[in-house]
This record gives sequence, structure tokens and C-alpha cells, in this order.
Amino acid sequence: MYFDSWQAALVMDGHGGFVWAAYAITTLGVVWMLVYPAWSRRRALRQLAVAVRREQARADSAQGVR
Amino acid sequence: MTATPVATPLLTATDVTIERGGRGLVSGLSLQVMPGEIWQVEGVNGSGKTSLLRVLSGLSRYGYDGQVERAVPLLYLGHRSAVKPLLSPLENLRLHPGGEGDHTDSDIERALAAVGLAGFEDNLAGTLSAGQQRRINLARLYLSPCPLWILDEPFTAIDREGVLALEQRFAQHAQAGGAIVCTSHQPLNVQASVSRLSLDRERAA
Amino acid sequence: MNTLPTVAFMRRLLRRQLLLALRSPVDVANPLIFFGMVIVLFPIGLGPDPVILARFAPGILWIVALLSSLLTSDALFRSDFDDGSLEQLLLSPQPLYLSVLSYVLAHWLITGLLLALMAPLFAIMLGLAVQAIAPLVASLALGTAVLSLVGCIGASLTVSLRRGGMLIALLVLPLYVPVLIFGSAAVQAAVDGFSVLPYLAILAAMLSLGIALAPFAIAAGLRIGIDA
Amino acid sequence: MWSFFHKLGSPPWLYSIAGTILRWLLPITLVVLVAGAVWGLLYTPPDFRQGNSYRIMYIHVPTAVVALAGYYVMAIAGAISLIWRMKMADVAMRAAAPIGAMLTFLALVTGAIWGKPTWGTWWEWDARITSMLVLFFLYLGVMVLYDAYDNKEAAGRACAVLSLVGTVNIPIIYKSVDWWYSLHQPASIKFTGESTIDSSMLYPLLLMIVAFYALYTCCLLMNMRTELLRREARTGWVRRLIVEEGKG
Repeated sequence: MYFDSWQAALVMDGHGGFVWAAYAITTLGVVWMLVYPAWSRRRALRQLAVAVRREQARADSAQGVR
Repeated sequence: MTATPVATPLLTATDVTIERGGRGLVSGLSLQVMPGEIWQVEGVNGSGKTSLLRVLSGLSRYGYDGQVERAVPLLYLGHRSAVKPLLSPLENLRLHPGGEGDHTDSDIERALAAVGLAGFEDNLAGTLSAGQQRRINLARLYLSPCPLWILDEPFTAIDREGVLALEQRFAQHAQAGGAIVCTSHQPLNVQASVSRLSLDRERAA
Repeated sequence: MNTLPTVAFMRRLLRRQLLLALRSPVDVANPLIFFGMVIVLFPIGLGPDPVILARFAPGILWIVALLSSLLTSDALFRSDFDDGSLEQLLLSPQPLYLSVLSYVLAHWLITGLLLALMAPLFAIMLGLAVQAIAPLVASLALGTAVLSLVGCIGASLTVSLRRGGMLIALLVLPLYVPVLIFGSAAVQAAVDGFSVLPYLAILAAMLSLGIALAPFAIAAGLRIGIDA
Repeated sequence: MWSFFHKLGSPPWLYSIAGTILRWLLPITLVVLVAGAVWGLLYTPPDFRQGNSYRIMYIHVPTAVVALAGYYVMAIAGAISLIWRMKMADVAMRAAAPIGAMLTFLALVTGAIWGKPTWGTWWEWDARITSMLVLFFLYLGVMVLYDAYDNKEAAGRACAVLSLVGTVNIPIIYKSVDWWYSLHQPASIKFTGESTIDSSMLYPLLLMIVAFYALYTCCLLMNMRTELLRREARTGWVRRLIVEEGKG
């Protein structure tokens, strides 16, 4: 490792704040880019499941009524 | 225009399927419009008459499956009358974006007289009534050389004499070898064979 | 079947647009009044000091001209779309690619060229160096033609949308950036006494690229808009 | 080959193939991302001029590069959907827009943070950053236009046209902004145009660029799967999928 201690790696001769801040924000962005599609796909599946169940209920009730 | 020996269809639509907002309006419709024919498209409101006409006229090129070919130039009169309120009827027809040939002023005046707008040639279209503005659009039926007409409810806001005059014009156009596809809520009484295409039966079948 | 030759049809469309504009002079005057009014805001905002105003004059004049041109591009097709004339245009046998050019030319004549001819008045108000006034008019005349072309693309993509006005600004302003860069640089060069020709040449190059390519996008946008 | 191209058009096949690709591509991407970041952050020497602040380059340059490439991917997908009317290309374009916008945003933020130690200001109108900002507005324009249309098919076509117009303009915008920057700013530190970059710094950068391309592909595939589900909600294969997911 270039830095001789974790402490030095954090400080980075004074530039550490900027560097780590940039990496933190980018990590947040990357996490959001990965999590959002997976989460929205699962949400879409759940919504469709509810819609299918409701359709089923409507069809059954129509049969029941006749 | 004498009928050509083997009558080539002016408009052929094969297997046209239109869907709007998930509802299947027209499915698998095939249609051949031969010279001299008048087709009346019937159907309840929202049955897709206008959508079908827009597809047949080539106005909407996406949003449908199937093939539509037009062998001849087309005159399309839609719901909206394509009349600029700031121009006079004469100017509206002389500078029309429809792209037909230049009409002489006398032709235009004769057409305007035929639709009952004699004397209104120079007032601004904005000062005329809605019915009169539609008549400016209908005057194109007397001007346009296009053999194929697609008319979307041409009779709305037109009084009884106007309708009679238009029906005569339709008959005259059909006899001259032209073809008309139109939608209208009242049956057409025209001295020509009128083929009916009902969109309700289409969907029910 | 006497369909009109294309050039005659373009001339007819141009005459029609210009006649419509003459019939409603307020619509023609609006961008000029807007141009004047916004120019007045700058001394109020930046202070009346002629040195500061003169230094920013090239940029101010060009930015305000750009915004005036943007302001009017929404109405380019909207009235024809609302009353059905646009449908007739799309059904006309002449190529749509050339017909839209007459719309663009009409828009440029009505807004762009008038702005360029009015600009010297506002340039003097902002204390622009006298030798930069002619280059200002030249760069504005050339630049607003490119602005009209690009604005027309934005107008065609938003023609069927109810609230297209603000949306056009977002679509089109990023594409205005190169025109603004070379337009204001031309005036700045004239102020500093350098030759203006290279900048005008680049603006002309953008114009020819626009004339060649923009009508494809405009025609596609109209066909999509009509069918939406 | 032609059958592949045809199959690409069938949603269920694309949905499942995207799933299998993701199963192995996603972990690899994460590993490469972390490795590249750690390598660039901790194991490379500082730049003699800028000191350690240059380490932001390992995320600024890749995000900028992939964001720009992403715009072209979106435009090409739009062109395919416009010209050959392939619904899947429209799905791809729709999925590509938000990812590109996010990457451009990250490039702008990291560029701004990098500017502070280098120029002492949070926002420096450097040529590269300014062009990136214009690209960000181009992305926003496409997304806002898509949202403005009610008929979503027309929206896809309109966005395809807009993104094609955008691709024609991007080189012009970049060149004119570069020229504009050199006109107003004597050549100070050329931001990302490091003329000769030391190999010890170059390799981690290339690795990070590859990592971000892989990340882009993963996100694109994931977004496409969601978009497919929404568009094909009423079809049989989605119904079967719901039943399986319900049991699984």
C-alpha cells in the first residue's frame, strides 16, 4: 500500500476529505443504480400479482353470481 | 376518366389491426376500394372509425399492423376544417397546404358558390359560422382533382340542402371513376352503390 | 393530376405563413418588445455603469436574441396543428422534408431577421463599440437562422403536447450552445478589433448543416406528433 | 445469425437471457469495481503536481466516458426502434436514459469536488465539465420529453428523434465548448487531457473504465427487465412469472 498507515490514507496529505467524499458520493450513486432497478422490478411483480389476484376474484365472483 | 380495363383498386388495405389504449378497435380488416365505389364506415362512437380513416389515409403511420397501399393521390377531410380564421375563404383555398395544383380564382369562386358561400369570398373566415367554415373545407370537393376521397363525417354542422348537394357531388365523383370512403351517422342516399363497413360487426365477429 | 411542383408549393407555404403573420402584427412585434424589455433589465440589474455594460454587451445581446427566438418557436406549428392544416400538409404529395423548410424560413424572416435589424438600437443603448454593430447584425442574422432550425425541431417534437412551451426550452437550449458561443465571440472579436469572418464562417457552416439535417428531424417529429 | 436477431424481439426470451447474463455479470462487476477503486485509491503514487486529489480521476473519468457512450447507446437503440420498429430497442432506449443521466450527474459531482483542491473553487467552468453539464441537460430533455407524451409509443419515437438530434450535436457542442474555453482561459492545467499518464496510474484507470462499462450493462439489463414487465403485463408469460415468483 502506498500509504504507510491507515491514518495517512485517511488524511492523504490534506486532500483526503475531497477524495473520500467523491468516492462516497459515487458509491451512493452506484448503489442507487443497482438497487433501484432490482427494487422496481420486484415492486412491479408484486403489483402485477395483486392485479392478477383481483382479476381472478372478479372472474370468480362473476361465475358465482350467475 | 374511363374505367381502366381491369379495374385496379385505388386503395387496398390488408389485415389492418388497430389497438388504442389496450382496446382492439379493428382486427384483421382487409378492404379493396375500386373506382366508382362509395364505402360508408359505420359504428358507434369510439368504435375506431376515425382511427381507421386516419390509417387508411396514411396520416397515422405507426400504431397499427397490416398494409395500406394507395394507388392514387388522396383528399382527406378530417373533423377539423383546416381553415385559418385570419384568411378569407378565397385565400384559404388559394394558399391551401394540401399541395394540390394552383386553382384559378374563378375555379375557387365557383367551388365556394357550389357550397353556398357565394358572396362570402372575401370576409375573414373567422367572421363566418362554424358551418360556413366547414363548407370552405368542403369546397375542396369541387376543386380537388384527387380520385380517392377519405371523408370523416363530412355532413356535421351542414344543413339539409347542403347535405343534398354533397350527396349529388358524391354520386358525380363515383360515376367519374373516383372512390369515396366516408363515415357518417346518417345513411347516404346517393344514386350509386354504397358498400357498408360496420365496425361493430367487425369487432363482434 | 396537376400536383404543384415542390418549389412552387414551398413558395405558397411561405406566402401563407407571411400573410398570416402580417394579419396578426402583435405576434410579430412580441419578440421585439420582449427583446427590448429584457435588454432594459440588464442595466437595472448590473447598474448603469457604461463600462460594465459595454463589456457584457455582446453576450447580453446574443443571449436575449436567443431567448426571443426560443419564445416564438412554440407557436410555429401549434396553430396549424390545432385547426387541422398540419394534417393536410402531411398528406400533401410534396416531400415534407422541403415543406418544413418554408416554415423555418418564415419563422426566421418574422423573428430572426427582425431581431437582427433591431439589434443596433439596443446595442447603442448598451454602449457596444460602434465598429461591432455591423458584425452584430451579421452574426445575429446568420445565427438566428440556425436557432430557427433547431427551434423548429423542438416545436415539431412538442406540437401535440398541451404544455409544450416550457418543454421546448429544455429540449432546445442545449443545442443552442454552439450558436451562442460563436455568435457572441464574433461580436466580441469585432469589439477587440479582430476579423469577424472566421466566426461568421463557422455560423454559416452550422447553418448549412442545419438546413441539410434538421428537416429530417422536423418531418419525423411532425409525423410522430400527428399520430400521438 | 438471423434467428438470433429475430429472437431478440421476443420479450420472454430477452427477459430470461438478461437474467442469466446478470447472474454472472453482476458479481464480476462488483468485484472489478471494488478492486479498481482500492487499487487507484491506495496503491498508486500521488501526482507530482496535484498530490492525492488526482485519485478522484479514477471515478470522474470513467463516469464521464461511460455517460457519453451511454448517450450514443440510447440514440442507437432509438434509431433501431424508429427505423426497424423493434419494440425491444425502444425498451432499451427507455432503460438507458436514467442510467446515463445518473452517470453524468456523478461525473459532474466528482468533477466539482476535484476542482476544489485543484482550482480552489467548487465550480470551475472547465471545458470538459461544461460539456458534461450540457450533456446532462440533453439527458434530462429526453427523459422529460418521454414523460410529456401520453401515448407511450409516440413518446418512444419522439425520444428516439431527440436523441438522434442530440448525437449529431454532441461533437459540435464538445468542440465549440473546448474552443470557447481556450478562448477565455489561457491554457491552465488541462483537466483530463493528461498528455502522458504514467503507466502505474493508467492501468487502474483502464480497469475502472471497464468496470463502469460493465456496471452500465448490468443496470441497462436490469432496467430493461423491469420495463419489459410493465409493458407485457397482460401477456401469458408474465402471468406464469408472477405465479413462479409467488411460489419462489
